[in-house]
Amino acid sequence: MSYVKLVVQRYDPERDEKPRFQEYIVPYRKGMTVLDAILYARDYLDHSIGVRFSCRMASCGSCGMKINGKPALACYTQVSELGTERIVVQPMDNFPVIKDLATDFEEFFEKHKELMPYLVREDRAEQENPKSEYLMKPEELERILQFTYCIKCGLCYSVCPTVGTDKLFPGPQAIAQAYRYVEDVRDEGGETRLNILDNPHGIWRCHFAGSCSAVCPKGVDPALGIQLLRRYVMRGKAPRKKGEGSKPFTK
Amino acid sequence: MKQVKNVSEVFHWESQRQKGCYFEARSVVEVIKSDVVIVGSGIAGLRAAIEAARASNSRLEISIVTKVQAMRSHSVSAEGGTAAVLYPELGDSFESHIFDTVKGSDYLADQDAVERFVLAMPSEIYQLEHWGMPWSRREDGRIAQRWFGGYSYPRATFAEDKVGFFEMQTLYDTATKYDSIKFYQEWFATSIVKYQNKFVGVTALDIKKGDFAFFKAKAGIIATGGSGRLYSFATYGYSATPDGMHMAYKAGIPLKDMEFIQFHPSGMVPSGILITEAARGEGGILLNKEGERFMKRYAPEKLELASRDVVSRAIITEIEQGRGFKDEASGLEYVHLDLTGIGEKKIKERLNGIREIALKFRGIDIISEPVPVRPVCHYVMGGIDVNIDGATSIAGLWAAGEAACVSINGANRLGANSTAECLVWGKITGELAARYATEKQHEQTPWEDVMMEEKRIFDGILHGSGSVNPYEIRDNLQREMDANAYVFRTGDGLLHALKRIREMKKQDFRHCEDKSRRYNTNLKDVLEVEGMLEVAEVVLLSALTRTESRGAHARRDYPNRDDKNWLKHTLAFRTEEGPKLDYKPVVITKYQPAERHY
Amino acid sequence: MEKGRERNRRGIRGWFDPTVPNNLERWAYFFQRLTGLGILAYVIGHIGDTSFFVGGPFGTGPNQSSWSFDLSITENVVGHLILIFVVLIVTFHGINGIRLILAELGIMVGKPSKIEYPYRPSSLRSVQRHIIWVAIVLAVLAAIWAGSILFG
Amino acid sequence: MGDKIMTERKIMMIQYVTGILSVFLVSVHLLYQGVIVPYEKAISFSQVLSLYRHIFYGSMLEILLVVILVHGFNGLRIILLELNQSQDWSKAVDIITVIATVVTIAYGTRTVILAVFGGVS
Ligand SMILES: Cc1cc2nc3c(=O)[nH]c(=O)nc-3n(C[C@H](O)[C@H](O)[C@H](O)COP(=O)(O)OP(=O)(O)OC[C@H]3O[C@@H](n4cnc5c(N)ncnc54)[C@H](O)[C@@H]3O)c2cc1C
Ligand code: HEM
Ligand code: SF4
Ligand code: F3S
Ligand code: FES
Repeated sequence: MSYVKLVVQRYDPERDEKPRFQEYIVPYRKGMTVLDAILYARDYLDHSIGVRFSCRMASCGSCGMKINGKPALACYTQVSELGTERIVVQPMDNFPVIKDLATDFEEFFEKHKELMPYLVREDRAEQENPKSEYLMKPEELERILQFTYCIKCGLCYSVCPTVGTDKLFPGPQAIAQAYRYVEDVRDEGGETRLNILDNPHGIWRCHFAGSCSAVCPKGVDPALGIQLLRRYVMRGKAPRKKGEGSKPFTK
Repeated sequence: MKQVKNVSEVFHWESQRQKGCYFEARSVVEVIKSDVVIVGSGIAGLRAAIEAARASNSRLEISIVTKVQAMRSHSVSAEGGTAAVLYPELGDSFESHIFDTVKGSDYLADQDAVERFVLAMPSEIYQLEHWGMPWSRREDGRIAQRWFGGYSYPRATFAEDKVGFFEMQTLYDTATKYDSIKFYQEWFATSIVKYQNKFVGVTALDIKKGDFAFFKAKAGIIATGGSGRLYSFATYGYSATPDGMHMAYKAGIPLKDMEFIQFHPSGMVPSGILITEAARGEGGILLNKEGERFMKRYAPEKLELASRDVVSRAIITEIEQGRGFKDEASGLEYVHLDLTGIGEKKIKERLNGIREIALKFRGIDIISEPVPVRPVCHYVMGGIDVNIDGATSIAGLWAAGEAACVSINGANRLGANSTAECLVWGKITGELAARYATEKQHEQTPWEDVMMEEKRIFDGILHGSGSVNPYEIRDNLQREMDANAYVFRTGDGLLHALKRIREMKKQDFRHCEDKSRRYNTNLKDVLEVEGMLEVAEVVLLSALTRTESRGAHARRDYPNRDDKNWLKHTLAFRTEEGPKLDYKPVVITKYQPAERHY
Repeated sequence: MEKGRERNRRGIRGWFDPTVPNNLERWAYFFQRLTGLGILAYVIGHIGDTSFFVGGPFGTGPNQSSWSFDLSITENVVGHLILIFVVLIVTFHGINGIRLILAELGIMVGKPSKIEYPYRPSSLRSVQRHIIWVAIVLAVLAAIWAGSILFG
Repeated sequence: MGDKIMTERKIMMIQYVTGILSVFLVSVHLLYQGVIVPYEKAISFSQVLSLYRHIFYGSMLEILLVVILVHGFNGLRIILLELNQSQDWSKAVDIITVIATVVTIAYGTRTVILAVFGGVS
């Protein structure tokens, strides 16, 4: 393979009636990622391609898109692994398109925020002026660790069938993060989060389609987090009450 | 869109004409008013925002202007650790951390700043922990630490090998707790606006919609990170361009010590993606083509864990003497970083992230195969000149993080000290800016400056014309830097590069092919390239002028350190003709310069 | 930015998405919906149909001729095929439903662990996925059995 | 929605419980329609009548009716709720599904009652 045919879905909602596809011929080199290919086209063939990227190493979550129809990170997809000469890139579904491949995350971030993604504690004085760490055993850390890998790339959000129709559903990313905090032995805000989630457009609208976990590039397994969290919601009881979070280390 | 804007004042040309101002009567500039404006949402920017919100009891409005979505900042890439003295009872001490840092800096660090930094760090680690940071733990539930290069105690606090990522996550998530913090994501700041040397605000471009706005504020903090994308072989994300430094430079603040650029020993070939120093901290070794553990010839005591400048020079020396490997596709030469001795269990436990990276990007499983590495641009020690409080020479304006140069890093930073610095000075500047904003009133706005900036961007660039591809300029610039301002430098090479950069500056690249307003990254990139050229000029001139070798700045033609003439910080001021250099003394308290051995 | 194409939501068409790799659960999700609605439609029809046992909407008690009339409409090849189909989807929906109930209460979906690259989500590897196959196989068997009874 | 009578949690509990009950009831019902009783006989007037009038089977049919309809219409409600999120729609969906459930149950129950207590003709 000496070149790839990169087909980019172009769409500027302000100017275009509807999306169209544009093809670019990009020279191939070994180890080239789809992001590399797009950037080559952007730098040398057409400066107007709208695309979001930053870290190029799958840790910032910027570059989620549909590559040959499959949702993936562009910087994390090798051209060689696709096995096709023609690569079609499109923006993720379920996100409004800003331009071309760049999508709007407002709603996604808002939902993340609504589920209180931070430690909630009674001991405010200690929390804001720490003298030591809250104790946490390695095995307790392990219970939440995989969920902390989430890079907020939105790929899960783009494939979830419920998100596709229900705009109030928080989506896999936000709920999985809620689980990460509810399950954290240092956290005491579980009950509040459970109450937020227990509504007609809340956690129950996940039907365990599992697509979120299937596309997550970081192994977060949001579907797992959601189901485990649902157990607490069903019981109406968080694993810890106010004041029951793990205690700071003392000599 | 849900974004709530505090548009308390929409500036219109007619209202200004009544006030007797003069300018072209065609623009409408939105004014977004708040108390503190923070440019940059990396570790430093977010830490500053949270501190400002806390210090003011949420009474101040804080805007974060950031050119990427907040949590996509370059800081997410930091892997290895954050240094702090947590276990004095086990043998660590503040003294030791201070000394290691000063020694690592090749005695160019300001020692009062280092001391302040070291003392402040432990509570920063605990603070992050209390906000939810998933630090890796010891069996007894306390925070774990590991070895890092240049230290005499394992004091790199870590969370697997995704330290920066987790720190960003914790800070971002915690920042959502404060309603007084408003994020302006994908807004590209273009200039600092001042009035009689007092800070008035920053101008910025909304990349998403193409609008231009003036962020008026009483206090400002520049936390725009490093400028590693001056090089193409870099560990940095593509967003790490020196915009913030350039803004400050244009506003009359000098850039300090810009010749000192850190080359990390282990950038994976060919992408430049970082293999963290923790890989060596956990027991990884460097081998040349002959299978020799060559570090024993360069740093007999610390071996692979000598400071980064030392290890990088060793690798390049090996390569130059023909004991390196060659990557056919990219033409890059390298040595092997061999992690196979660490063992599968420990790798999976502590180096999971880089295992993933090596597997995915290079098809190498570090459990059983060595990784090809070579020195890679990784950090800029220099930056916006600030004092020990992070204050710039403009009243009401601070700078923090990699963009600033308080100078705890001197001529060479130790690993794990940078995320730490971002935290400490994020907090300090956040608090000071909040206090300042509480006491002061808004300054008068020099509208001409704002309008000129608007004109420069829209008339000059968006609607401008030109024949040279700005991306080509960027690539050429990076090529010059890669070739001539790398691990070893020579006067000739630096001079050549400087000339080339000055030629490029004159070239006709300031234009956009993409004339649309929405998500016009073309426009943003041209603005970035402009800044890169000017900052690269500073780097090259500072390096050319410093006729000694110190820390990361290794001159072939001046191989020795020269404390008599060069134990001082470089300052570069902007003039019409290019940078004008000046110098200022290093603060030395306890530790007299001595020769370094590792 | 909330209107029309710009919004880019997948809508009902997104229920069915065969493109997501390694995602049998997505198929199960789609068919659970479809079969649920199908059964509901059948049940409503069935309630109408059985009311002829008591003479239809205006009947007053068990009525032999009304019932015969009803059977004369439902007892034919098409009616039997419908019945077989209903057995098929009820069996699938029921067994898959049990799987969902358990999974949605956190049972059989695996548990969080220290994950390793390449990532293979535990929820998509655990027992629950096998039950989808069980549901499919049993549904087919049940349908065959029903067929043998109705046509045999 | 401050005027919620039921939390979604309870509604889903009902959905699950009715689901599980349906498995048993539907199985028994199907078994009696062709396995325990041969199909031809099962649909005969006399057999149907005797089953309706069998105290356990008759009440089972009534329970099955309620259980399935509550489950089925709640399932429909779930699907409809996901299609549109305006307050009006939600309210309308809630009301309509409840009414539909009640009406269908009432109609089915009428069949059961008439079959058990009505005069045979
Ligand atoms: C691969 C890698 C690994 C590292 N590992 C470690 C480590 O293990 N330990 C350690 O201590 N350090 C490490 N470092 C260094 C450390 O990560 C950085 O120095 C630090 O993260 C810098 O943070 P910051 O907050 O200053 O800026 P950044 O995180 O770089 O953030 C810059 C911010 O400024 C914004 N910005 C820039 N320009 C503009 C503009 N014009 N307008 C608006 N916003 C703008 C960006 O959007 C971004 O939000 C590592 C660095 C790299 C490259
Ligand atoms: C046989 C035993 C049954 C079991 C174990 C069962 C179980 C379930 C479960 C667990 C769900 C929820 C799925 C989810 O949360 O996504 C569900 C949904 C549904 N069920 Fe059943 N069910 C059964 C029978 C029926 C019957 C007889 C009907 C028809 C009247 C029916 C109609 C529905 C409908 C319409 C849905 C909604 C589908 C959706 O939300 O995707 N079910 N069922
Ligand atoms: S859960 Fe996975 S797919 Fe979803 S946003 Fe996080 S990293 Fe991306
Ligand atoms: S794809 Fe959606 S339906 Fe649930 S399991 Fe994942 S959130
Ligand atoms: S560019 Fe950061 S995830 Fe792809």
